[in-house]
Amino acid sequence: MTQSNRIGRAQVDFTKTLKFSFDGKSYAGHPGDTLASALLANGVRLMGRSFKYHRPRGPLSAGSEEPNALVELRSGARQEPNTRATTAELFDGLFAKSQNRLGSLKFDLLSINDRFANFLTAGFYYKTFMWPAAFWEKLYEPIIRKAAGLGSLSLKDDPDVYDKGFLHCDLLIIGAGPAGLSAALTAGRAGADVILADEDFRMGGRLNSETFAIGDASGADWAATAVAELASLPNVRLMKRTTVIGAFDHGIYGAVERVSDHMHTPDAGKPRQVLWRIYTKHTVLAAGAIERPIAFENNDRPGIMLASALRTYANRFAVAADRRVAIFTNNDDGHRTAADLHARGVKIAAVVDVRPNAPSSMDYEVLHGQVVDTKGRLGLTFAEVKLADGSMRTLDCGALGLSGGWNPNVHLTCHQRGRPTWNADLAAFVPGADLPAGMTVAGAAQGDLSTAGALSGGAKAARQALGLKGRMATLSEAEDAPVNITPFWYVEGCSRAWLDQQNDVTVKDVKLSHQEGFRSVEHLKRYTTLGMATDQGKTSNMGGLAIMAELAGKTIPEVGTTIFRPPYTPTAIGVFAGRHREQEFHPKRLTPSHKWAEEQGAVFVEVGNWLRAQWFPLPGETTWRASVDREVLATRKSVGVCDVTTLGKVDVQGTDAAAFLNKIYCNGFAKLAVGKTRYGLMLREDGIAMDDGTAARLAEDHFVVTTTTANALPVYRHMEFVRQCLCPDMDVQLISTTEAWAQYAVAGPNSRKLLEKIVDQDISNDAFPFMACTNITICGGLRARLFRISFSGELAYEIAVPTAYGDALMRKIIEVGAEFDVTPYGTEALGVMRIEKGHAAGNELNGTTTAQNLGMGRMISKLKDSIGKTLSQREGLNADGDLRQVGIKPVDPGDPVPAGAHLMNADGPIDAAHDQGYVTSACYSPNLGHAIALGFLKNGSERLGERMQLVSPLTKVHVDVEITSAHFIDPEGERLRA
Amino acid sequence: MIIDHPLLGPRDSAEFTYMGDARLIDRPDPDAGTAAQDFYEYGYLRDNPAGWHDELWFHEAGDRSWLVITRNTLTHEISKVQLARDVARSRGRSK
Amino acid sequence: MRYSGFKVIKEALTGHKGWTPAWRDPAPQAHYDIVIIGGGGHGLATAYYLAKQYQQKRIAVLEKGWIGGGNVGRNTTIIRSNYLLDGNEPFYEFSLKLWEGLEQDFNYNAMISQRGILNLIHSDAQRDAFIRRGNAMILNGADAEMLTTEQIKARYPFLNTDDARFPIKGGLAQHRGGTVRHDAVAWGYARGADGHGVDIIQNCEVTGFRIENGKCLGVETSKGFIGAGKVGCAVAGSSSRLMSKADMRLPMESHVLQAFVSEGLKPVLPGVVTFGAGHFYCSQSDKGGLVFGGDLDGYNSYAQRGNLPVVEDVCEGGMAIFPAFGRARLLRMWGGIMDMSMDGSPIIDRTHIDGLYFNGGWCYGGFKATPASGFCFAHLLATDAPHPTATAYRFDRFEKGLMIDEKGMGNQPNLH
Amino acid sequence: MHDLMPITALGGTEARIDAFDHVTITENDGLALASVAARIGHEKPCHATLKKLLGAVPGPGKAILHDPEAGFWMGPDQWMIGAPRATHELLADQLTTLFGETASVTEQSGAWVCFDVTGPAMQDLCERLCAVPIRRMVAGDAQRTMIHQLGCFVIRRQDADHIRILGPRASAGSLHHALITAAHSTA
Repeated sequence: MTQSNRIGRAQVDFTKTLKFSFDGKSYAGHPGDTLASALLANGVRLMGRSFKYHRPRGPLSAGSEEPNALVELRSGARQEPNTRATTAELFDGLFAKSQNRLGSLKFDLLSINDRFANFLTAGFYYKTFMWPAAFWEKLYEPIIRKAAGLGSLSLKDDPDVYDKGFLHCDLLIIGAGPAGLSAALTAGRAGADVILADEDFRMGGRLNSETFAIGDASGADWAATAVAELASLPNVRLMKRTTVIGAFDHGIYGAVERVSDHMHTPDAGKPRQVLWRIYTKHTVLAAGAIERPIAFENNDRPGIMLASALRTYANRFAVAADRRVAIFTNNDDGHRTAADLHARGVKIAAVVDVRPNAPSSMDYEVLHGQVVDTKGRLGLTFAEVKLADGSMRTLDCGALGLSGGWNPNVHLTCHQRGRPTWNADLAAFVPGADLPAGMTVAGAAQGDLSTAGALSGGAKAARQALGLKGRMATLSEAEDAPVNITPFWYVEGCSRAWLDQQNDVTVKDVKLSHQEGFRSVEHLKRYTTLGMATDQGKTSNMGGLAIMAELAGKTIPEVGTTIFRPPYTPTAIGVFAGRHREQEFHPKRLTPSHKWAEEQGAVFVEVGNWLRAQWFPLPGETTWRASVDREVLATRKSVGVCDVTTLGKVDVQGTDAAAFLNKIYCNGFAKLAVGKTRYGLMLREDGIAMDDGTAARLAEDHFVVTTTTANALPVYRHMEFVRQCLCPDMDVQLISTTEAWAQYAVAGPNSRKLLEKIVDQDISNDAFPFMACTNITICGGLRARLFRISFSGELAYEIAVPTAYGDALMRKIIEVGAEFDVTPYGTEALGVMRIEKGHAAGNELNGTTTAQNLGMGRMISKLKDSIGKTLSQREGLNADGDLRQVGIKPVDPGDPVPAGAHLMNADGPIDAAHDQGYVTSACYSPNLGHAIALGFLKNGSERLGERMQLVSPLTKVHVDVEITSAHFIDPEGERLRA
Repeated sequence: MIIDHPLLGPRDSAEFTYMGDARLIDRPDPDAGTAAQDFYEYGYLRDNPAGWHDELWFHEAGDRSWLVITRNTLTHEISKVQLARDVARSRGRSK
Repeated sequence: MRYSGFKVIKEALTGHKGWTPAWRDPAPQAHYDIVIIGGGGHGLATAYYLAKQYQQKRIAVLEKGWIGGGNVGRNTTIIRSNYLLDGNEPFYEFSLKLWEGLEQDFNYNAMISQRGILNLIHSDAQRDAFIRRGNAMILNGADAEMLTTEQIKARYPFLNTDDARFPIKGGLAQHRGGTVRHDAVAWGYARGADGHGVDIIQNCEVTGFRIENGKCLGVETSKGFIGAGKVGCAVAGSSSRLMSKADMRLPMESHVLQAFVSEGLKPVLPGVVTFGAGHFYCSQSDKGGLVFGGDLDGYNSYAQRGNLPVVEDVCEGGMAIFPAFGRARLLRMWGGIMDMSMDGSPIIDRTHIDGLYFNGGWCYGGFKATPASGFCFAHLLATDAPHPTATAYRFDRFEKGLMIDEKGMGNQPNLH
Repeated sequence: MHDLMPITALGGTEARIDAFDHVTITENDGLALASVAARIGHEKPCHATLKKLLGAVPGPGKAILHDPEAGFWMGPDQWMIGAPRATHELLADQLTTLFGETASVTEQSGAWVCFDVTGPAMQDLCERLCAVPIRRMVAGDAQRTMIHQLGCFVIRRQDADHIRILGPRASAGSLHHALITAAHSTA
């Protein structure tokens, strides 16, 4: 098909031709076209189907407020549903499909819904589909879901990348129309840091769509010149294709720059879109205004659009929506459209004006009356006009322009719950008083609808925002037509007259909503779905409000308006995520021995953001259990080594360091000798166990505190809270050293022998007994720290060196440990050994357990105050029969004792009411040859030896178990002290 | 939101971690006869005003200062930002 | 008027002239036996069950704005009973059972859709915790099933199981969980309550309580004094503001929780999916929008709007498990005021003031609780004794150390 | 002398360099670091020693680019001191001696990965990484902020085209990845 509807020249580049396809048919367009303008140029008016009735639909607008012309853009993994043809920039090879249809766009089988419109009125579904109950999920809902929705996702992973960025400026200007450009020139020339953002791919706003001049240049040329000057200013950042989506607190704005959407595919390494977080002191909102339609019977046919859109297609894109055009208006602006189209040789069937005092014209017929109905199955063919004298006229036209007046784009002024106010002269809502801090509004967005008004308003706003003094530069002469409008919302007696064209909300639905008592604006919106379509009611809300006001006998401001919420236009979920998706969702933390562990073929596990070696499989080991059992046995038999760097470490120094630890730990630290380490239990102020670890006293005024891996951050935060907020005068300084030191546990009967080959000093049992700690050197001079602490229950040490040397130390340990068959072990073996030893860990310290539950009640020192002490004494936390940590083993050694299973009395009923406790941690003990577990049991300490049922209905486990001490191995702790 | 850090100037609130009512600075005397009741109220009861609220924020991704911020919970407007350590001292906290 | 398929057809053929208002718009009377403050889901449900279940008379619901305008109209519509603790699970299971018969009960289609909820598991420790939870659910008579990664992949083939930062190691499913058309819940209860004679009074703000020697005699409102035998407060995020008028300080903070909906899309998500390693959960509405959310913004707020960092955080979680959602567009974001309690669990109890009763502290679990909350509050108001499934929701549990802390986060509301 | 060979934060035996037309990203493995925190009641002498060491006391958000020791402000009464590792392997010990009882000194050499970002597009790259107002920062400004969810220090070394980024060492790989992808997307 040729571009039969091209008329004259405009801002498209006819020297280049772009091929594209829509619903399998190929067409030609030009750079500067949108998909909609190019389709109209090719005589295509039908572009979509409505949501509910599947009525044929063409573009209503030429911008981002478009409710109708939504398509699936691109194909394969890049398929993008609900894309507005009116903003989709044309590129060579563009591929688009129509959506929300069953069959072809021309013969959509679901248009049958339109026949049943009487049944599918507002809220009909609340009143039926209830019988029989089961049928909702089984029958009704699946049908509804399938019919509902608009476009479809490819369900393939989005192949494009998204970026984020951060910008700072003195003045953010939103919208590059006459007001925005004028503001930018004023601020830019004054040397302020300015960002000018516009959602369009060509700056200039309405100036690109109008024919009138500014000074002696055309509006479009004036805009181009202004943009060129701004581009030359180093302090001005021009951001086209950038939509400011939200006004957030304290001058933070979200903006999405469409970097690559106008290309077939993004360049290598380049993002599709960037989410900018803009920090600004002041903002000028110059977002313009949106024309509104008029409601009358069958006002939704392809070819019926906003008059200003007709003008945009003609003046900017050199496209006539059709060769025969009629206009229906209640204000002078509609006549401007007729004049512009006439000038481009389009036949004006007539301008229908509701006003008795409508201006007349030499060039076309002006009728005083109303359009009352239209014809044309897939596109407008005739418009029925009722004249003021009651006679009827039929207009032969393929396009009908509606001009119901203009709504200022107050959207962003409402993002912080500001309420717009009513302006009777414009018959529209304008920005209210409660704007986001730092925001001024200018131009049409403020209700200043003339070009001259926009130019001066923009300049004034910029001067006001920046506090510029001196007299204002003189502005070029521009159109300054007064607004002359008679409010007119809908044609009397119409019923199937569309307000929300996408959601198929008609005047009839609003009336029904009122009839059924849904009379507040929010009820109206929610009951009829008016304004809840992808255009967020930009072209539909006002009509609904006006009708509701009339029905309720109120004024429109009395009825009020709904709140506009971010984003300004629908925004890809991908761009909000930026790079943080899939593997990059969170950063990774690698331990100092990671590289070495990889070489050993270790299997890694996520712990928080850390990757830790879970076990080290050897050739021939077919199951993880085989590896873990070997690691455990080898460690307990000779010696094993494990990277424990991930444990949080906090350096605590100062003359009050000991007093400080006394405050944060429930047990005492004041008397801990230098060179000694002590286990510490930290409570939250509510008396619940928060974390545990060790504190090593390296000097009178210097401790090293360790935390669990998971709690490193919250514990550090808590320590700073106590230091700064509770004990501000304590001489204590804190700093995290978690990553400064590579720390390895060396455990097993031969651990001392192994370390003696590395450390440069005597670590015999006498010289360096259990719980000793010291600064040492190793391998002939490298500074290191040695702690004699044990998680495994064996003779064990933890040795730390500066992180950079961690890799070398691990290799050294393996090298010198060869003669003892030193075995690297991972977190699984670590877990097995601590369960065998009965040490509590994350599964036990689950945020609800007390020191009492853990059997550590006596640790809470009575001699001093500590965080959590007082509230830990509440009766509910000290009741008889409370949970106590116990050991659990199966009666039949072959049985499992799964974590998460619940304990029930032997022969007792199995239900929640008789729940006795639960298993927190479980494993297979290669030393004992059967499964073992730790758990919490009511009155547990009194029930050792008792037989119970262990049930996990979820995983179909039901076994007999025996309650034992939590210390399965070496309960006296002889090995530790060996 | 933007928090005007008394030492560092305007910073994005995303760098901070929130804890809540600044009364958490006023930890009761554990030796008072009413300690049990005092700590219950301290730990659990809040004014939770709709309006101006003194609250604790921790500059987690910044200088690790705890701040007392006076913020309006209806509008999010911030009228005052102080170092919590100074506030604590001014309220008589010491060691 | 009773709604039925027949009625719909009849009206369709006769121009819908016969539809009457879903509820009356009465002027307040001078005195009621029971006044419920708060025309949200919980308040309206309370009135409905007071009238229908407990045959109470002369009941009014006072709403400062338009009914259903609070959290019942701004949540992510999920229902479930997958709780861990004894204090909670029986209550939420009771609620789920009430949901299952609700539409027939109040003759309104709230589109209750039990399409299932799935909690993804990413670590062994998480699996242990979910097994304990699943067992607690089953032991309390609820349904729960452990799904393997393969079973999950079969249902959600586009779920990122290959290149995930936090690999999916299975999931805990509750097939009876699902979603509900949230506004319809408020409207259904309102219409049902109205049908049983309850006065629903909108645009009537309570400005104070009239309390004389320890007894509450009624409420001062923007429409004058309204006397009451008993006053029940169910105002969610506004609880602290309201109860301060009775000189009460609550174990509660009000926080903003944002929620999000995408443009309409053809069906992709059959059920509700929650991402255990990030802050993201998602379902798809019957209209086709992806409805999703995540964490609180984290600071006290009554503003009913949030900020950008949480929006990004939530979408990052979404893209971590559903990279296919990247090209779906976020259509609208909004915020609700959550009455975050000190242990993450609610309060349904008498106050120390005679005749004044309280229902609140729902955190962001309020919607799913609506029927049981209304039922149990009605039970308390009618009988002065707690309903058997709500005995743990007492004011004094914090003083006594009997917290119901599902998350184990302690007395820090924004972490629950 | 010991025979333990250190590796770089990115796990190499030598520092990594990624050169693009518009920026160069260099892993700086040559830094010894230690934090210094003034003891309560000893602020004055501590400041005096800092002044002696650096020529001035870095105020909030500031760094002193002094040679061989440089330093920047970390928090109230707390600073990070850096020096070439070749000459200052035992920086923390040296500082402990220097400050005596007036300050708490903690070795930090192993805790950080350091990247030098240089080149004409340094500012564009920085804008994709973090919220610091890079175009308003001058040489000697030092801000702690979030990059790729990681708490990092961003130090402007030169007005023209050089920032130094200190990030948590365990996440060196993730941080490096973020820098490289930002470099590609600003190319």
